[in-house]
Amino acid sequence: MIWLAATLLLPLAMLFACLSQTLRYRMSNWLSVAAVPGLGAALFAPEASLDLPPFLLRLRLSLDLPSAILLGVAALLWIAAGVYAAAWLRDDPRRGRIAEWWLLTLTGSLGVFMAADLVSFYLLFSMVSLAAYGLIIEGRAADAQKVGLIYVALAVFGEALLLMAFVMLAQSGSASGPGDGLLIRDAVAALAVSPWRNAILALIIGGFGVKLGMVPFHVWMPITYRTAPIPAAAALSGAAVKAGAIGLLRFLPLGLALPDWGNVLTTLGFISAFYAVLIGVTQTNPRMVLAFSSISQMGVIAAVFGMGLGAPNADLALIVAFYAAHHTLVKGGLFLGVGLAPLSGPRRTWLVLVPAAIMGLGLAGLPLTGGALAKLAIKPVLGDGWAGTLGILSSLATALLMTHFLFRLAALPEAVAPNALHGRLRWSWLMIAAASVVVPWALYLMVMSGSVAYALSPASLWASLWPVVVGATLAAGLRPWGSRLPRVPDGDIVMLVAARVARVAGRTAAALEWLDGALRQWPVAVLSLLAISAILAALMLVRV
Amino acid sequence: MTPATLYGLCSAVLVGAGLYGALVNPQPLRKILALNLLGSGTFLLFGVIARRGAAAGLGGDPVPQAMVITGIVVAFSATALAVALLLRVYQETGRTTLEQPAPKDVV
Amino acid sequence: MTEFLLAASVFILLMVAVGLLRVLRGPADIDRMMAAQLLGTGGIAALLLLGTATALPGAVDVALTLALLAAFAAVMFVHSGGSS
Amino acid sequence: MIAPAALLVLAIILPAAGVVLALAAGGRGAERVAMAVIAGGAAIALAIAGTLWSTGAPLSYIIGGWAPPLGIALRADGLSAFMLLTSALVIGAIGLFARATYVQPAGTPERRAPLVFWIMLMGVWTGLNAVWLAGDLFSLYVALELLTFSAVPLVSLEGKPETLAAALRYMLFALIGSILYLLGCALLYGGYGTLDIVLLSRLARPEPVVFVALALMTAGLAAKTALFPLHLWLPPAHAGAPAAASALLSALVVKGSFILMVRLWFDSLPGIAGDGAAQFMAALGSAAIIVGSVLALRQERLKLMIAYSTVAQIGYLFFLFPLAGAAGDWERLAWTGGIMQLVAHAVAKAAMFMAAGLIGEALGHDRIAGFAGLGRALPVVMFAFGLAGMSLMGLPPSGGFVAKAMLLTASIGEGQWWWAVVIMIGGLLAAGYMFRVLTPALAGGAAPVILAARISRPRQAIVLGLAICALLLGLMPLRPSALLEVGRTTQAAEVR
Amino acid sequence: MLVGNIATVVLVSLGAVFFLAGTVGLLRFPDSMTRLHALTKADNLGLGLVVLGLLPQVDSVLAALKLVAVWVLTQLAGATVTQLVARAVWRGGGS
Amino acid sequence: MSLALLADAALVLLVLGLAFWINAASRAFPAVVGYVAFGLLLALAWLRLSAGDVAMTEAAVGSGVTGAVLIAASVRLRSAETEAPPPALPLRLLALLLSGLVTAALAGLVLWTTGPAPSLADQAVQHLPGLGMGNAVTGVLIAYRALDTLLEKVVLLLALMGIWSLAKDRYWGGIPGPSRIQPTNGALILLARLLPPIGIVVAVYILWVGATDPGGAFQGGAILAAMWLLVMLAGLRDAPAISRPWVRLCVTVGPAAFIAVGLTGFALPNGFLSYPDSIAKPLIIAVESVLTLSIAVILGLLVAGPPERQP
Repeated sequence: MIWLAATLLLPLAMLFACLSQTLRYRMSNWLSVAAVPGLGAALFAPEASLDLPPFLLRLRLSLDLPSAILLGVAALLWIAAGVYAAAWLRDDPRRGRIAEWWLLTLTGSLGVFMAADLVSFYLLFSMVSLAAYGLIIEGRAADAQKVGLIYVALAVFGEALLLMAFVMLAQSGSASGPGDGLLIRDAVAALAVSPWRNAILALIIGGFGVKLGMVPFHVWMPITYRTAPIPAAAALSGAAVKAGAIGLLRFLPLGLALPDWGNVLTTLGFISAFYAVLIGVTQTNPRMVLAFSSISQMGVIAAVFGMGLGAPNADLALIVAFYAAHHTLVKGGLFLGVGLAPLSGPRRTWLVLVPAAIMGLGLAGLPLTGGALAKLAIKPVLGDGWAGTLGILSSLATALLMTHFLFRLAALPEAVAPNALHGRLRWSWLMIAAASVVVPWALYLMVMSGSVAYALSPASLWASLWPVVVGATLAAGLRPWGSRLPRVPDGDIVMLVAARVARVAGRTAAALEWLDGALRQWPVAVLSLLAISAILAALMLVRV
Repeated sequence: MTPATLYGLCSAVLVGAGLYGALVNPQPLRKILALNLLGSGTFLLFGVIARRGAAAGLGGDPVPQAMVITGIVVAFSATALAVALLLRVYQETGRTTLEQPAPKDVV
Repeated sequence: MTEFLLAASVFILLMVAVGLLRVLRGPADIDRMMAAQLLGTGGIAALLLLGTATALPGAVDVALTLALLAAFAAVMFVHSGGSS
Repeated sequence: MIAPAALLVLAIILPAAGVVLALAAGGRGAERVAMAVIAGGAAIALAIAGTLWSTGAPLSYIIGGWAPPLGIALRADGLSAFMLLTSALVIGAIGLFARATYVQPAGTPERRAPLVFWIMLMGVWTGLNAVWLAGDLFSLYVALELLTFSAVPLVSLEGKPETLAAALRYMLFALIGSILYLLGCALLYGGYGTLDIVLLSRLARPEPVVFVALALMTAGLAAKTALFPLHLWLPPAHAGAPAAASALLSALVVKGSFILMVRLWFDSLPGIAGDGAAQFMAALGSAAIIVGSVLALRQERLKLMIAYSTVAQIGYLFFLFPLAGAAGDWERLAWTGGIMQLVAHAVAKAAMFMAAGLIGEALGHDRIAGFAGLGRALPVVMFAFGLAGMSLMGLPPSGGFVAKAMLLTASIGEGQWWWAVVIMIGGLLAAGYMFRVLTPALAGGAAPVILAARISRPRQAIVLGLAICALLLGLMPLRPSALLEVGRTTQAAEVR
Repeated sequence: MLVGNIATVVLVSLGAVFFLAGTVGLLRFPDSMTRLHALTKADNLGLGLVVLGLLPQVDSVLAALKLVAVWVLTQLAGATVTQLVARAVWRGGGS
Repeated sequence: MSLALLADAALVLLVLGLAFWINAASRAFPAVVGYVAFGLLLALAWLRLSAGDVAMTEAAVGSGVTGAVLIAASVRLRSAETEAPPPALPLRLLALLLSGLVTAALAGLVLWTTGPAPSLADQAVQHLPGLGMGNAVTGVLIAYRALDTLLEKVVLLLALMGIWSLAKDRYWGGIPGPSRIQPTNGALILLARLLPPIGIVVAVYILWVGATDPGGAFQGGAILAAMWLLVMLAGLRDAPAISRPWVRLCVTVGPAAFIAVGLTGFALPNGFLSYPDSIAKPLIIAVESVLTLSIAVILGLLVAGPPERQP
């Protein structure tokens, strides 16, 4: 219990300390500490729950096994990224403010795994979504402002969908409104009989889909990960994005068999998974490649959810959490690697590329890595039908994309940094790289009660290996043509559509501005006044 | 047709005339005048109602009459303030128009 | 008697109404001012007649008030430079 | 020991006496009087709210012992208590904030702006408290005029030509509004021989005279509230006034006429208007939200943006009519939600306008395009601005979130989902215009911002404090407020 | 009483005639100066005769005094206004 | 149709004709002159509606003082006329339609309700003896609805402050009105010497008679204000600088006294703004006298306008 409280309170206390100018500028050194209680909670209190005192806003926190796994790995990543950030930001004049945004994002990011009631979930979810905005615009990119606006527009849009969904959920779940402390569990249970079930499901999938970067709501992801400072991008891509996963986990009625909705979600997921690879291979910036990989992986997670929604599976939550946990560590780690590669000089191959290859190809299911275990875990859920086939193809596609990433990583130009930095950067990088293998294995054995024999059986090994080999070979084979691939505008082709939408919106806005100007003419306003009273009187009269 | 009804109709027309004037007259001073017409019409309606409430040996209900007196005072204060504002606007800008620049056409 | 006074007041009111044409026609503002002056006097006369005819309470006091303020508008007009 | 009900009189008379005394004292005396009135007024508001909270019963006071219908009664229900507290908080903050601007140095001849400001501040407060408490529609008319007469000089306080014109336009339009309201009063008196709110609620029947009266009064009050499309006067007036005055006008003055409308629809003539009219009002509110927000999004000057945001935020209030007017399980939630929106907007908007004032002072302009890097130059002010913006966007935890969540819930619950859609779109657009300001301020510009003037810490603290209040309102539980229901259920029950 | 009534009828009728005359003058006379002349006659005599005519109808001295006061005050105002207007017309601004 | 009704009809037609003229006149000045005449006729109408108090207020304020303000303004604004064109014809037609609709609704209601209206006259009269009053309207204003009257005084003060606030900073504390070398005008000076003494007597009389007959503080105050303005217009006395202590005192003493008397009511059983039975009438007359003074000064200064000269 104390761990749960500390997970939220420690970062908030540190944020409070930032009120002091001196402490604020030193805070970047201590960011790693902020996530420690989160790790502790996952390790020592994986089943705990806590109702914060019902003083006004009543927060109810609780953990179960899947959320504890997600919380633990997220905390681990935040710790590693914190260590990395301490070095990375050492001379950055903005480190004070980055630290503030960091702590706020971290609180939301870890808290969202623990939130048990609707209101606190929404609160913490908004916290992680919107505080991330601060991290994004603090990046040094020239277009940080534009990126920040696009991010916030989509984030707020997603939240709007969610708020609507939550309000409707709350009404299904209780007779007196959202009140305080209405448990998500109870609200979702009532979904079975809710008259608005379809609307709620659509809103939930849409809302969390934005967070997960599901096509076409993914536009924000590549550009923000390109813009944010490296350690922040690592934490965002690894940990913060999982707020969407925990959202689907908590809010999808996985116990009800809803094959239609399941198919929809699975299809959407695979569309994201493949579309992102398609676009990803055209990218040259390794950060962008990683971002598209994230979109792809989140698509896979969505697809898994879809399958679970169609055919109830008691272990689904755990399986998804496991898969997502691996992705958290790998994706976060790879971003750290992108930052380290240009600084590691002649040792780049062994220090960065090899671990990155293990991690990256692990995402595709490279045998013996955590990724192989993750793929193994979702296999029964995807089944042997079309979803299973698409699952294997997605592994292949991932291998292709990650090989492309390794090439781009290797090609990054050298940069110089003071030696003192290297130790901590390297240490956190290697720590997370090791964790990406060790943690899944540990979870596989201890939590998932998987067997080593099955995991290492030749059939399993072959099943995981061939897509990786084929994908990697394809990528190597395609490399000479890489320069001839079409250039995709910054981020994605969807941006083109967005530009058109923006034009239409601009024209609408101009029309509204004209309308406002016309209505604000004196005679028109007085006429409106008279018309309003006439209409009101008429409406009252006709009723009788 | 009682006198009260007659003045009641008068007040109705005055209200309409005041509203019309306040609407179409471009000059603020004329708007102020029209508002005074509108106010007079409203007050007259109070008077008609008071007249119809004549009782207790009084020619009219004193409560609405008292309200009208309060109303006239307020209306005068409003006129004085509005006129002072208008004169100041004129002094500052040399113009008395209240219209904001008309909206540009949509391009 | 009452009828006579009423009739007289109606007559004077009508005269006033006709005199108002001068307010309408002008041509100069000073003519309008004068017409208003006549209207004031006529109004006071009509008021006194009506008040006496129908025993309206306070009619004479109202007339007194009007008489006191009769010159006020015109003085304001001249003072503001309306005649120049 | 003063009887609790006598506090109602004092709540109105104290600021009124303040106006008189400040004018008599002149010069430095005005500010001193205002400070004393602020302290006393806050204490009175707290005492009234505390009494209502502890007894759970409304208060009433009959002036001079002349009971309605002949006389006038003052009444305080939960709504009055909420509004008294809100106005005390906001006016207190504005008063403290304005002390730096409207100073009268010792031993110098009396200056215009300080004297006018302090007197008008108390004038506004007199009018507001009278609106919150008066139980008679004609007294409420006088109270409305008090508001108008003190608001207009505040708009033109700086004497710039465009603000003078804005003040004149405001004045004339508001006058039409009050006369239409008065016309309605005449009709109601003619119909029922009383203008007392409670007595009217017992007498009034759905008949043409009431319909015409209610329609005229509602339209008139809507003009004073600047409900779209009657908002012609608001943007120039609120954007042109000095910061402290804008805060006062946007946060409170427009709410006075709105609450009067609420009194009419819910207390005085309950159930008369019917659903069609209520839907119509909410439809106008929706148009206000959309058009106001889009216009806010397109403004180039910060204060105009905030002013248009007021046009939009006022729109939400009108959802009260269909949502809290319908009988059912959700009307109590809608009631609390609607009033919370009013309170949250008042607090947040006051903070925003004051923040905008400080930004304007510091930069010497308020063009949004020139805000790059402002977050570093004025961190506290921008932070306060952002916090207040959270409330406008309806993000948790903020008063705006609580209000919108309750309105949303009620609209879904009552099956009027279309209002929910508008609320959501409004939130998105609000986020749009807020982040349009925040983004360059937080991100942009490597070059340090050169400030034209230094902003004192206490003033920043006041703005921040108010913004934090807007945030703390978000800690309110998402259920009907017990205090707000004081004195309401009985009346509602009586009508049903 | 009867005498009083007859006096009233005669005097008020005469007053009315002067008002008629004043109005006709105001309308028909060609320029401001002559119109002014007509106006003052009507003013002075018309109201004066009406007041005189009403005197028999009132029952208290105070009321009678007030009636006379009304006339006196109107005369005073009328005279002044005539003066002012005439001067203005004389200066050439009027017509 | 009886003769009385004929008189009413003539009056109504005149009033309406003037109202249309006020709207239709091509320039502001004729419209304003029309408005002055309109106010005078309205006073007559009020008398016909048995509302002597209102008639007197209308005569003094609606027609007299308001007319003076408007005339002065229309003269000063002469050169700014014909600046903006009237709205387009369709807009005017729509305006005609909608304002006609309001008129029709009101007229319909007037015709529809013909019986005696609910009235508070009985109650108002019943309590008058306790106040020592004979005029029910004064009773309503000063006792039954005294809060409105009190707040209305604050409105007046705020209006005055509002007008003063329009001064330029450098003229703050200065003298209202534009400076003008006034050609000495014998007739005007004579009037300004003769009329005020009479006016003051009349004003006091009207204040006094207000207890039993039409009249009262406001009407008396308006007459006083007019007399004061006359003196100022004739150039006998300049307007006072608004920073003068006596100006501030005169302006505030009435409302202050009203509030003070109201507050002493807390000591009485009926509370705020109640009057002790035994001395109700003297107390009310005393309050009204002070109020009359304040009203006179406020009205005079409202007409005089913002300070435009240094003291």
